[in-house]
Amino acid sequence: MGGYGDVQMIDENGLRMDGRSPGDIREVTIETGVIPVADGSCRMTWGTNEAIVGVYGPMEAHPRKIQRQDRAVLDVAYNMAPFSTTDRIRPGFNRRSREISKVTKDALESVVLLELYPRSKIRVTIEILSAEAGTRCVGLTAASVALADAGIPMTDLVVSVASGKINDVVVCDLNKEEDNYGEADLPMGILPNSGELVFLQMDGDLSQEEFKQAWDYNMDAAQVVHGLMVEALKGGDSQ
Amino acid sequence: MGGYGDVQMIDENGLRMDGRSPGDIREVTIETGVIPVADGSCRMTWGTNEAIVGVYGPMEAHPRKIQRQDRAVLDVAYNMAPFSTTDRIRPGFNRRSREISKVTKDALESVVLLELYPRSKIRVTIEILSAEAGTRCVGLTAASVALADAGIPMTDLVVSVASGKINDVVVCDLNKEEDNYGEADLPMGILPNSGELVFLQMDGDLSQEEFKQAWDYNMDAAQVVHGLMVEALKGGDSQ
Amino acid sequence: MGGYGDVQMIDENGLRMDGRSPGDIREVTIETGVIPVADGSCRMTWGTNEAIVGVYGPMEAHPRKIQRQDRAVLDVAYNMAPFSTTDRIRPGFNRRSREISKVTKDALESVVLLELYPRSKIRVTIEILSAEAGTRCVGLTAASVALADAGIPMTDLVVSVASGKINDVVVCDLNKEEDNYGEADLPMGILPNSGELVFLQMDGDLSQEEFKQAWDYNMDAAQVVHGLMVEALKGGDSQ
Amino acid sequence: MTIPIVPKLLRAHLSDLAANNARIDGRSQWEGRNLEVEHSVLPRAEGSARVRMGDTIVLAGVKFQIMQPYPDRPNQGGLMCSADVRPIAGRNWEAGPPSPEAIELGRVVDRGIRESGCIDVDSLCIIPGEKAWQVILDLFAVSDDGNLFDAFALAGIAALRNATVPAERFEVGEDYALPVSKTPIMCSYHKVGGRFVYDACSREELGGDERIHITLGDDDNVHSLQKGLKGIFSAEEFAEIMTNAQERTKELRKILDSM
Amino acid sequence: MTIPIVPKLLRAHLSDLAANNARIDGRSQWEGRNLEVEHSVLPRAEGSARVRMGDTIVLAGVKFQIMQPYPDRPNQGGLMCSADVRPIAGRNWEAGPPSPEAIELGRVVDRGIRESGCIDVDSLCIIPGEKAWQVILDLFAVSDDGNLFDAFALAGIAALRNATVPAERFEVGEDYALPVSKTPIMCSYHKVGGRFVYDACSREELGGDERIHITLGDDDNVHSLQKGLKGIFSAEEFAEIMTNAQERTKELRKILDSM
Amino acid sequence: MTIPIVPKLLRAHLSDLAANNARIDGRSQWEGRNLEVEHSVLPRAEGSARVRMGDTIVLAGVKFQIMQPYPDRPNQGGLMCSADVRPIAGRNWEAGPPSPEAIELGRVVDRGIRESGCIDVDSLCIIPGEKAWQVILDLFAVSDDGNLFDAFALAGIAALRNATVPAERFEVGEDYALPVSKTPIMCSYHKVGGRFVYDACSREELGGDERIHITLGDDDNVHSLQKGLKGIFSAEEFAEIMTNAQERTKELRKILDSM
Repeated sequence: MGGYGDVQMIDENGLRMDGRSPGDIREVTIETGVIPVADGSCRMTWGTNEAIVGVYGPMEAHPRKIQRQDRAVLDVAYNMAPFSTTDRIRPGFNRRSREISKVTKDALESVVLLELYPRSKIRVTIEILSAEAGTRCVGLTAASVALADAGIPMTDLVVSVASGKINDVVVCDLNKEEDNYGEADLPMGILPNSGELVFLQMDGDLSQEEFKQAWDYNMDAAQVVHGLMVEALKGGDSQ
Repeated sequence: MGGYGDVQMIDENGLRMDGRSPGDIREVTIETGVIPVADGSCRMTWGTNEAIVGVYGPMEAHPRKIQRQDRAVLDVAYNMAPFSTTDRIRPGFNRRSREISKVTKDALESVVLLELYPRSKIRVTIEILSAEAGTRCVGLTAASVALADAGIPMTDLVVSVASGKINDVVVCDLNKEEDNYGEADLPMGILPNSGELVFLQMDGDLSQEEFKQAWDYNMDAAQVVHGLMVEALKGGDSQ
Repeated sequence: MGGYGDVQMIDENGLRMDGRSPGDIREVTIETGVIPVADGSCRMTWGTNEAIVGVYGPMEAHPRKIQRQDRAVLDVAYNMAPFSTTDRIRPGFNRRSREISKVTKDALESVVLLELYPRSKIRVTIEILSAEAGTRCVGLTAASVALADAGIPMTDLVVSVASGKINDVVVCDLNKEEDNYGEADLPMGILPNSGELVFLQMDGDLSQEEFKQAWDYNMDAAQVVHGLMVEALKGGDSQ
Repeated sequence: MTIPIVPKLLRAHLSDLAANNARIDGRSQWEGRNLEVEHSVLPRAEGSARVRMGDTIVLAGVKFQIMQPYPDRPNQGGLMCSADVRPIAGRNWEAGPPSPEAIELGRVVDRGIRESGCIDVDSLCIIPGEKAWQVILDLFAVSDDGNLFDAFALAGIAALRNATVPAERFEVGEDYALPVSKTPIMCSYHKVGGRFVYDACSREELGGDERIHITLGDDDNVHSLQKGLKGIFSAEEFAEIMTNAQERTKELRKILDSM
Repeated sequence: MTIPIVPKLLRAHLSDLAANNARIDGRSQWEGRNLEVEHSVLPRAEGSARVRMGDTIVLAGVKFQIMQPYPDRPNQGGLMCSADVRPIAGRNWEAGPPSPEAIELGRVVDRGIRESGCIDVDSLCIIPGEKAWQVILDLFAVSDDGNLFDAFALAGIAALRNATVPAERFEVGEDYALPVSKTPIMCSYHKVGGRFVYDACSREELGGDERIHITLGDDDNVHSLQKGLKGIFSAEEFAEIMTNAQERTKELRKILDSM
Repeated sequence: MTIPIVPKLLRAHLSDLAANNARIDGRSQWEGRNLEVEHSVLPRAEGSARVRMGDTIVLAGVKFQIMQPYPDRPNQGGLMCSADVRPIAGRNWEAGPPSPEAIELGRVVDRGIRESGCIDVDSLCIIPGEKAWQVILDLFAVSDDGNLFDAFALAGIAALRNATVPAERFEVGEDYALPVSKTPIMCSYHKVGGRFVYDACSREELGGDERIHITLGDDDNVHSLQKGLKGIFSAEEFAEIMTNAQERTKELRKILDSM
C-alpha cells in the first residue's frame, strides 16, 4: 500500500470521493459468450476495471508429462494488456502476474470438479483490458463465470472482493485513488453459498478490529455480486 | 524504406552512382561445396553481399514431436553474423531474422519434395557474412543452390531479386545507398522455369505503374542469375 | 588476472601480507552432513571462502532423454550466492558459472564410478556463500567430500588448489588482494593418491620455471588438504 | 502457436466447394464477413478501436511515451507497433515467447501502417534532440476465427485516427488529436481449394495454402506486400487479387471515413 | 519445482493421525519444531542470519547499493527482497527460472516485511533526488524440510536487525546500524488431515491441502495474509489460526529481542 | 550441442591405431593438418582472418565501438571476445542459447588472447574518463571437423593483427593500425586411444577422452591452460605436451609473422 500522507478521501458526511458509503461497491456489469471461438467466456466491468476471460477445454493435455491420471489440470494465466494502465505495460515475464495466476489457479482448483476429466486440460486466460484497483478480484470472479459459461461443473461460484482502509476508515472495494493512498487492502475469494473462502491475500496495516470490519464488508459485497453473476448466467446480461 | 530527402542518385544520363543502368544487377558469384562437413553448401557474393548456406540432411528429426508422418520438416534459419555490417550486430534473438527465416522457409517448402522423406528433417542455415542491401534475396537464392548441392530433389530452383525506387525512378537490385535513401523495395522469389512466385514482400510507396515496372525488372534479372546458378551446379564455379 | 601495478605484497622477510610463507595455504575447515535433507553434503571454509555442497542421488534421471543406458549422468552446478561478495551478485545466467560448472563436472566424472548406476542421475550443487579468491577450488574439493559423504563410490578424492604469482614471486593459494593484483593463477585438481590431475586451468603470465614452481606448490598443498578431508570423512569434523 | 494437423477430408471438402465456386460459410469468393468497427473502447488508452469481422474480434490501443530522439534524427519521434496473440484468442495460441507466426503478423501489420507514412514522425518532435513522442500501437486478439491480419490492420489505423496526444499529462502543452494524414488499408487473400479467396475464416486457413497480404494507400499506391505459408502463385493470380484489393480497400476506407 | 505425486497412503495416514489429535513427527497441533537463530553468519554480507527449524535451514543476507531515488519520491530509498530456492535445498527443487512456487514464496515474505513499515524508506535518503540506499535482502534455502515461509521471514527480519549501513565503503559518511523500527513475524498454517497445524514439516506439506500465512506486527496488527494451494477454509478455522498466530508471533519476537 | 553417443567400435579402432603409433587420418602423433591463413576476408569488419585446418574452417572479425571507461579505470578501453558456433558448422551444433561447450570454447580462447596482454588496453583510451575504444573480436565457425579451439585462437590473433582502428568513421582522428604487441598461440591436445595427439579431427574428438589447451606467448611464457572433458592425466603426460607446444607455437607464430 502506498501510505496516505495528507490526502483526505472521506468527507464530513462519511462519504467517499466518488460518493459511495464505506460499505458500497462500484458498479458491476457481467456478460457471457463474448469470445465466439472459446468454450466459455465472460466480460466483466467493475468501476473502470474491465476483464475478459476465455475458457478452453476440457481438451487434450500435452505434452503428456503434464497429464494427471486422476484429474484434469487447470492452466490459469492472468495478464494485464499493455494499454490497460496509464503508463503502458511492456509485455513479457512479470512476477506479479505469475503470483496472481498461481493464487487464482489455487482458488479455482478448489471448486472445479477436476476429477471428472482425467488426463485432460482446462485453460483459463484472464486478460485485464482496463485497470482501476482490484483487478485480481475482477479476474477471479469473471473466471468463475466463464467456467460456468463453458459448462464446467463446480461446487460453487467464486466471488472475489477487496476491502481496505483509507484515512483510518475501513471501506469496501477501493478505487484507484483510494488504493494509491490507502493503508491496507484485503482481497478475498468467497463461496457465496457457504461463506467459505478459497482465496485470501492482504497487505498493509489493519488492527484486529479493522480486519474484522473489512472481512464483513467483503462477505456482504460478495452476496450482491453473486446476484449479478447468477443473473448473467441465467440468460440476459447483467448490469 | 528510409525516405529520400535530397540525395541525388541518378545522373543526367540515367545512370546510377555505381554506373549501372536502372535494370542492371550487381556482380554475382556462386560457389558450391564450401563447407566440407555439410551435405550441401553454397557461398554467394552479390555486390558486397556475401552469404554462406549449409544444408544437413535428410536426417533424423528429433525430438519426435516435430516429426511429420507424411513428409520431412524443413528447418530454416537466417542470421546475420556480428561482423556483417558497419555497426556490429549483437548475437541473439531478433524479430527481423525470425521473420526472414519464416518467409524463406515458406518459399523453400514450396519447391522441395518433402514428401520423399517422411519423419526426417532437413536443416538449412543461412549466414550473412557481409551485408549490403538485399541479403534476404541472396540468402534464399543461395539456399536453393545449397539444397541442390546436397542432392535434395526440388521442382525448381528459386531465384530471388529485389527492385525498388530511388529519386522516383524504378531500378533493379538496390545497393546500400539506394536502399538507405530509396522509397520502396520489392523482393520476389521466382521459379525461373515457370515465372511463378514462392516469395513476395514489399514496403515503401509504389504506384501501380511503378509496381509493374519493378516486377518486370525482377523477372528479367531472375533469368540472368538463374544462368549463373545452373553453371555453378554443373561443375566449375560461376563468376 | 588484474596485473600488479605498484602494490607491494611480499615484505623484506619474504612473508605475505597475511603472514604466510610463499608455500603456505590458508586455514581450512571441513564439515559433513550439514544439509539434513540431502544424501550427502559438505561445508568447507578456506580462509574467508565458504562453500556448501549438496548431493542428491543416485535418483531417477528425467526427462528420459537425458538418461544414459550404461552409466549415471552427473549434474553439477556451481553458483555464487548474491551475498557472497562485496558487491551483490544478481542471480541468473552467468557465463563464468556455467564454465566452472562444466569443468567441475568434467573433473568429478573422471573419478565417480558412474557405470555402477545406469539410467540414474546424481546431482551435485555447489553454493559459494562467501568468496575470497579460489572459490572454484574450494567448490570442487568440497564436492568430492560431499560425494563421499553420500556414499557414492569414487576411485579417489579430488583436491583442488591454486597457486599464482605476485610481485614476480610464485606463491601458493592466493588470497583476495593477491588475486586482485596478482599476475597469474594456476588452479589444479589433483588425485592425492596418484598425483594425477583431473582439473587444470591457468591464466596470466608464468615463465616455464615459475609454472613448475606453482605446480609443485599445488602438489604439496594437496597432500595437506587431503589429510583434513580424510579426517572429516572418518568422523569428527576437521579444522 | 500449435500447428494443427490438417485433416485431408477438410482439404478435399474445400476443393469440392471451390470447384462449385462456393465457400464453407456460404460466402462468394471476394465477399468479406460482417464487419463492425468501434472507436474509444479502451478507457486507459489514448486512442482505441475494436474490430469484429465475423467471429474474429480484435482490439487496438494507442499509448504515448516521451523518448529522446536518435542522434541522427533529432527532429523525429517514433512509431512502434506490437501485436500480441495470447491464449485467450483461440485454442491453438499458446503462452510463451512470440511464435514465428505472431512475429510475422506483427511485422506485416506494422509495415503497412509505417510505410504509408500516415504518421508524420517529424510532427512528433517536442524539443529537437531532447524530447519527442513515441506512439505505441498495441494490437490485441480477443477471438481468432481467421484473418487476424486484416482485423489488426483495420483496428490499428482506426485507433490511430482516434488518438489524442496526452500533452497535458506529460506537462508539455495542451492535448491535441494525433495527426494521421493517410489511411492505409490491408486486404488479405488465402488460397483455398486451389483459388484465392478474400478474408478467409479459420477453417479455410486450416485447409488452405499460401496467403497474400496487400496494403494500399489512398491513391491505390502499394505500401506493403507479404506472401506467407507454403505455396506457389502465378502473375495472373496476383493481378486478379491486386484488382480486387483496389476495390475493397476503397470500401473499407469509406467505412472509416464515415465514423 | 517438481511437484511430487502425493501418495494416497500418506494422506490416509495423516488423516488417521489427525483424528487422534497427533502429528507425524509427534508434535501437537500448534507446536513448532526446535528453533535456532544465529546472527552475523555471512562474512561478506552487511547483515545476516541463519535460522534452523527442525531440518529446515535457511540463510538471510543483507547488502546495500546506492540508487537514484524515483523522481516522484526524491527522499526515499528502497527495500528489495529476493528469495531463491536452488537445487541444493531439496531433491524437488530444480535449477532454472523461478517456479510459481518460488515466486509466491519470495513475494509473500517480501510483503510481510515491507508492509510492516519496519524499514523507514525516508531514512535511506543520502542526497534528496540524487542518492539513496537500496537495501537488498537475499533469502537462501539450505535445507527444505517444510515451512520455508516462516524460516525465510524470521531470518529476513533477523538479518535486517543485524545490518550495518556501509557508508564508509561508499564514501558517504560513517557506518551506522540500519534502523529497524518494527518486528513483523510470520506464522504459517497448513491443513493436514482435515485440520490446520502450525509449522508443517515436508511430509505434512506433501500430504496436506491449503496453507495460510499470517504476518503480524508488534501490536497484533495484520500486515500480510496469503492463502496458498488448493483448498477451502471457513471463517471459524481462520479465526482459530489468527488467535494462535497472535500468541506465537509474540513468543518469536521475544526470542529475537533477547538476542 | 547434441552430444552424440560414442560408438564402442570407434573407440576400439582408435586404440588399435594408437598401439601402432598411427592415427585415423594417417598423421603422426604430433602432426597438424594442412593449414591456411588468410587476411582481410570480411569486407565489413575492421580486421579479419580465415583459418582452415584440414576440413575445419573458421572466420574471425574485429569491430570497434566507443565505450565509456569504467570509473575505476578511466584510461582503459576494453577487449571483448565472443565465439559463436551456429548450426551451419556441423550437424551436432544446434541453435539456441550457448551450450556449456560453446561457452567454454569462447572463454578459453578469450583468456589466451586477453591474458597475453597483446592488446594494451591503455592505448585504447581516446579521452580519459569519457571515451575509449572497445575492441570486439567475433569468432565464427564455418565447418567443424575438430579442434575449433586452435582454429579460433589463430584466426583471432591474426584478425587483431590485421585490424585498423576506424577513428575517421567515428570522427575522433585518423585511422591507424591496432597496436598488437604480442602473438599468443594456442595448441590443443586430445587423448585418443590412450595417448595425447595434437590437433584432433572430429572423429578423434568423438572417440577420445580429455583435452588440454595451452596458450604460450612469445617467450614460451604460459598465458592460459584448460583441461576439458572427463579424463585423468599424469604430470609426465603434461610435460610431454608442454614440450611439444613450445615447438609448435613457434612454428605457427612464424607463419603469422611471414604474412
